[in-house]
Amino acid sequence: MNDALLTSITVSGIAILVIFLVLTILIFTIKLLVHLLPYKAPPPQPRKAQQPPAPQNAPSDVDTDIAVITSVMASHLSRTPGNHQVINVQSR
Amino acid sequence: MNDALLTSITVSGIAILVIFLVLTILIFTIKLLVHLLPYKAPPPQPRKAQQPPAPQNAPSDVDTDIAVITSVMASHLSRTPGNHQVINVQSR
Amino acid sequence: MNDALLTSITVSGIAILVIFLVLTILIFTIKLLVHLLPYKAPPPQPRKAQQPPAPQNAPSDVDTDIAVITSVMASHLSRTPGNHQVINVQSR
Amino acid sequence: MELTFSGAALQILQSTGFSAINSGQVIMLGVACVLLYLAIWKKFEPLLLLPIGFGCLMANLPMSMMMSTDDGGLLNFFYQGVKYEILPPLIFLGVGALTDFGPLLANPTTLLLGAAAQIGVYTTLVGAVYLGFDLQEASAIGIIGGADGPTSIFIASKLAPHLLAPIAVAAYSYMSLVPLIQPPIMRWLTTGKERKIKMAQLKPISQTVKIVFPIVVTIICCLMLPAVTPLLGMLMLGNLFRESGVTARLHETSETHLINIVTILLALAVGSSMTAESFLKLETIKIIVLGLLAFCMATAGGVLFGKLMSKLSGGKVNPLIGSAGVSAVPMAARVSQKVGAEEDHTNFLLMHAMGPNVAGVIGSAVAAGVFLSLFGDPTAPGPESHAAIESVVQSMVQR
Amino acid sequence: MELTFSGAALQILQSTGFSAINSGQVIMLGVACVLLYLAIWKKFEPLLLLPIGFGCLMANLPMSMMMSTDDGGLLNFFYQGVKYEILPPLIFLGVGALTDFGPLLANPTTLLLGAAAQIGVYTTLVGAVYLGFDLQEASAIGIIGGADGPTSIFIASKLAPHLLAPIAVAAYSYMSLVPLIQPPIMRWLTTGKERKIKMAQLKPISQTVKIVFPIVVTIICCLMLPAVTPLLGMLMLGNLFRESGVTARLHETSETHLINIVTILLALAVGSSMTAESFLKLETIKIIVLGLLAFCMATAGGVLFGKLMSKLSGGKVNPLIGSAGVSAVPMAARVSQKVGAEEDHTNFLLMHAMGPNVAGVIGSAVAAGVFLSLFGDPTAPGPESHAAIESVVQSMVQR
Amino acid sequence: MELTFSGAALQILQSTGFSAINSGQVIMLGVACVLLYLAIWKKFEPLLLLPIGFGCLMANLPMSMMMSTDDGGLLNFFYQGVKYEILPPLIFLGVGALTDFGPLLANPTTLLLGAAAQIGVYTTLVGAVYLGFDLQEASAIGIIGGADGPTSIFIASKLAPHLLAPIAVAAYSYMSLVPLIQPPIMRWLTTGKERKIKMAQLKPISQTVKIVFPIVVTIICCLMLPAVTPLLGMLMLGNLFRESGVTARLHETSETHLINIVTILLALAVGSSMTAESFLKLETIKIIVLGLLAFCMATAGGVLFGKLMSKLSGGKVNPLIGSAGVSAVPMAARVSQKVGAEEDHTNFLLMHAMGPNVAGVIGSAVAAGVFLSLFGDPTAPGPESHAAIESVVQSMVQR
Ligand code: NA
Ligand code: NA
Ligand code: NA
Repeated sequence: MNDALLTSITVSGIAILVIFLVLTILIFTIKLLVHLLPYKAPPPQPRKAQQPPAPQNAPSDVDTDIAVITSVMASHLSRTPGNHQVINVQSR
Repeated sequence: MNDALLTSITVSGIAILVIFLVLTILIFTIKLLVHLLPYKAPPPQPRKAQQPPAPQNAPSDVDTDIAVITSVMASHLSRTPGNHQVINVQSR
Repeated sequence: MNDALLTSITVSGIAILVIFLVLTILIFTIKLLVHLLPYKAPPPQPRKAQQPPAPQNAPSDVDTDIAVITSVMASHLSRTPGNHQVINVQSR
Repeated sequence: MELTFSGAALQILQSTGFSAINSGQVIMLGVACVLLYLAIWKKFEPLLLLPIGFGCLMANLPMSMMMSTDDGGLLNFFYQGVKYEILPPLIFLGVGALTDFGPLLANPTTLLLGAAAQIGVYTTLVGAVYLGFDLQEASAIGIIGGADGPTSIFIASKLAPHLLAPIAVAAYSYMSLVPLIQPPIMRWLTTGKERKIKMAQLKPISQTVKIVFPIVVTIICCLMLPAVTPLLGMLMLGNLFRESGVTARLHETSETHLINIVTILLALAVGSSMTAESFLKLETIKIIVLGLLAFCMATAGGVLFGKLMSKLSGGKVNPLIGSAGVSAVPMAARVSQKVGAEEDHTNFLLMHAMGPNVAGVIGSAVAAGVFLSLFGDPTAPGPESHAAIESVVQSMVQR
Repeated sequence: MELTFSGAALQILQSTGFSAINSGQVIMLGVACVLLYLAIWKKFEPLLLLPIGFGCLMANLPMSMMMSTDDGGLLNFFYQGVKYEILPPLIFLGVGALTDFGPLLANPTTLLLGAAAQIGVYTTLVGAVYLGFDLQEASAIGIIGGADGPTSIFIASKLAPHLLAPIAVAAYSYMSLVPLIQPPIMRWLTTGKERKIKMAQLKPISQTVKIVFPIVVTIICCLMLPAVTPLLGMLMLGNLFRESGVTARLHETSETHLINIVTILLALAVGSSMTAESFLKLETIKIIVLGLLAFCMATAGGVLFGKLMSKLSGGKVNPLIGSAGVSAVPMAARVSQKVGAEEDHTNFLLMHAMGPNVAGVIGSAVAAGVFLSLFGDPTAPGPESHAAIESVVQSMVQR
Repeated sequence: MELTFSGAALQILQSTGFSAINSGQVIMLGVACVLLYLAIWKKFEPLLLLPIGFGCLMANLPMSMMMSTDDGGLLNFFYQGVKYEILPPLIFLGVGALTDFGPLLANPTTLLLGAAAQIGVYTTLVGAVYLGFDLQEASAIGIIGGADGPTSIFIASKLAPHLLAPIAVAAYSYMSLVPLIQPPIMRWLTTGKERKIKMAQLKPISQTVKIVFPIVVTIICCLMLPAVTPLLGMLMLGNLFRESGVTARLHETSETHLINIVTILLALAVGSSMTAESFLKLETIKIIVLGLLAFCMATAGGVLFGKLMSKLSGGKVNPLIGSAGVSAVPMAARVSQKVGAEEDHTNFLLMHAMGPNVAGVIGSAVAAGVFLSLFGDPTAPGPESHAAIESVVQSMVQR
């Protein structure tokens, strides 16, 4: 067996060790991450269906949306915003 | 107060003047444009709903559309264009 | 008539000959291609409507699709794939 | 302090464009506004003429560093893509992805109409030489008659870069004017009987032929005219993306966002080359006149060859489809349809005219290839072959 | 063999980044993670700060060749687009395509609010000079108060490239903080009565005016301040794509995939310039402080000028729309709406605030143009005009 | 005149490609047609092999100036993006945006299968050295076993640019052959009982972990192997665009039009390097044989390591998922599913195989990083660290 071949085998050995080392470190990092940040099931979906009737949830965002829509409509209809009112907006 | 500071104040003063000058020129240009090219309300939409029945409007475009569709259909059905007729095309 | 003009006429003559030569070669190539690879009408569409009931057609693809869907659903529902079964998948 | 303040303000005023603007730039700003007007309100090829016009506007604002010759300026960077002929082939990739060669394949003899319409290129070449342009310039001007923007830009940037701006503007403007320029010529050269000819239904073409076609065209045409490979090869690659059915992602990108991005860069670059020095000269007017001649002669050449084909085929070919050979896809084909329908509204020439129409694209690419073979940069298509041609041309010139 | 094997492994270990990392890089990795945290979980301008943070992360991994100064490195290539000022104008093309100048056209006097908000730029300029920066650096820092990322990057890369990283980060961070920074200042400077003012309905604008506007703005502003053409011209071209109605393809590409691609390249390039040497120094802290000052003063300037306009117009203008003059579209306008609605929830200021909001974009571009006229590269806006300005500035300095 | 006319025509004929074409080019045109055939009718990675084949076609039309080595030619410009390693990282940005690392995070030990499949890289490395390639060339050939096109192109352009064309073609061809190459090996190395093993349901992963993962991978892997940052960093940035949920625009562009545009440029550039001189030599055949060896050994390595994991876990791991460790996403995972379903059609391995499948992408990037650390350009990863490695390697060689 010549030198080049021996070198290539040495290089391969080192490289395999490095790869397994790096990926093993990754494995333990992932396990740590999953342990520290466990999956939490989202609150059951059906409950969400009951939310829209309660208009007090997240008032700021809905308020902004209403403002945007009212302004745009007023601008579009060439009327004063006070002349019409957008009551409620449901998010998608 | 040192020289650099004085210079910076001078520069600021000049710059503010230039900005207000440029934007004031823009304001009067816009006012002129709006005056020269006033907004004209588009003809009320309902009238458009009555148009499709009257096929004589914009005959050239519709004719071309019909020609396109007839040719493509003839090509697709492997028949002569004369064998079938596209009567009318409504634009979107 | 000066030399440049004569040259330009000569060039034009050559160029027209070359263009007609090249495009004539293309014409015969196309005719050959169309002759060698004639158009075959696809099997009539209605027959396809009868295919879906026969589930033994192309089993490998449908099987893979079912596998994909089952796995993803199992993963989504956090259940074992064995707990539910996807019977059949119709391609679009 | 008061004094310096007002003095500085005066200096600022002197550093504005107002102090540096010259009459040439004022006129070019007017030209830019005319181009924008034509693009926006007359819908003259707006995808090209709007950014060309805006590029011209920016380039002619003094000290804006937006001329194609301003080293380090923004539009100078985009202009490199024209100078090194990168952008036109990418446009052609998108054009290929948008083009259906089916009607051409169903009636391949219409390729001859795409060849005949190049007659406009050559009458213009002779005319341009007559008006004092040299052979390279005359070739670049002649190619306006090919009615292909990217081809015109490609050839002009190679053979006559100093005429790029007027050639590009003339090419795109006349392409928009096809519906005005062509009909009178078509009516004048044909009889009512000819215009009434109904053509036989096109035969369907197998998908395999549609896939093999772009590969075969590339091999044949680029073997015969190697210099046209960047244009024709990319056109055919785009068409292969379309027809192969296995590269939907690449097809979609080529015909939408890639061609759009390249169009913005190309058009701004062309606009940035519209400086007073390059545009406001007698040559521009000559080019505009020659461009009109080119379009008229191309239309006539196509129609007359159509009449010949009509005769030879025993009246199976409507000569009106010949005018579509100028390319200007799909406008020229629509003009054929329209003029035919004026005579007989049950005559549907559109599909038949699409054959010569796309043939015109190939035809002007081939014409461009011939010019590049004859007059192209000596280093480009191999030095020894060029030297051979040069000796021939010189021998012709010295005769 | 055993020995060599372990020796080689040791060598590999020494060639890792662990052996080469220094404390500055460790701190910068922390800064990168803070930026990523702010972008992802606090939603601070995530389209920019996420790739900036990730670029910073990669640049500070030792020997990764990802610094903006690593010749031949990947991010060094992207950085050329910042260095040669190609990417910010392309971002502005997309911004123009996304912007509706309608509310500004309906109430053009709000342009003055966009001018008044630039007061933040100049107080910061003076403050920066006071803290020891030279005039060019101080200008680049001041422009943070313009609340326009691409403008800040454009000016910084031209006048103070060594401060690009902290200026870009400060500009985008404070833009995200507009909803926190502005309301207290707005409430402090206005009375409840002023905040309750309802403004008259905006008049509709003809489409022709919307089309002519970008052309006219380009001509007027770029004639007066030529150096700002790459930014302002491209902004207006994008808007012309939008309003002309004939270039839907180019409009769509400009406002989606083109601006997205350019954003990725630009943000990575900016991130790659965040090296320990360029970022971990006293200047960065000064810039962060000055940036906050700039935003506060800009808000105050807008609101105070709004109060003046309110007085002069006899109470027809709500001064709260003045704060929207900082740009930061559309966040600043939403803040005006929100603070107004706190006082009277039937008061809809949003549309009215959009006028000064887009005016702020033009305002800071004009401010940038003034700086470039005064301090720009001498070769850029014409040597003789620059020399004139230089002599004025020097005479002012030497006084 | 007659004479000159025919003489000129003769000269034109001599200037065509027909006169200049050599046998090598004719053979390469045949190779191009084979690639196009495989891409279009056999659906071998058509998104890459179709434009590679067409690029090869154009490059081998004589005098077309479309070779990667033709200065100023169109494809030479695109080739700069390969030469300077700009395009492969941008492809990886898109790949990251398209990749879901969820299954890997749910079962992180499958990363070891992605490591084990790299055994194919190293057996091929040794085999290539045995066949006479030097270490750098052998590394580039070995990485074919990583089954990652962009990684292969990146490494080849860095370590053995003269072998780029055959390596790229072999990599993409064998990736397409995964469904043919892998199943017999998988069946041969496993028992029926092993193939029937059903694996436990994957646990769900919190979105926060999915967001933190790309950041952590970048820091850890690029600290340990800095030279791989352009590839791995961009892969992870693309994934962060996807998972962060705040950069939907950038995510969409990365995974659609940006990756498509880059694919067109990259594939044409690779095709343009397929000249007769670079492709028609004994090395190409060796590379094709070695590439097949690489794929077979990678599959075997993955399956055998899967058997080991199956033993150690007490039969909880189906060894068939090991073969997916070669990457070739998602084909290799589908092969695992299919071979498993042959034995028991109620066994759903697909999701479980996606873990090692995406692990294979990381694995071959890491393998590439090791090669770059050992053999990369001395100026790239810092001269002193490289010198250290070089001395080690030389000491090993001289032993
Ligand atoms: Na043509
Ligand atoms: Na602003
Ligand atoms: Na792999």
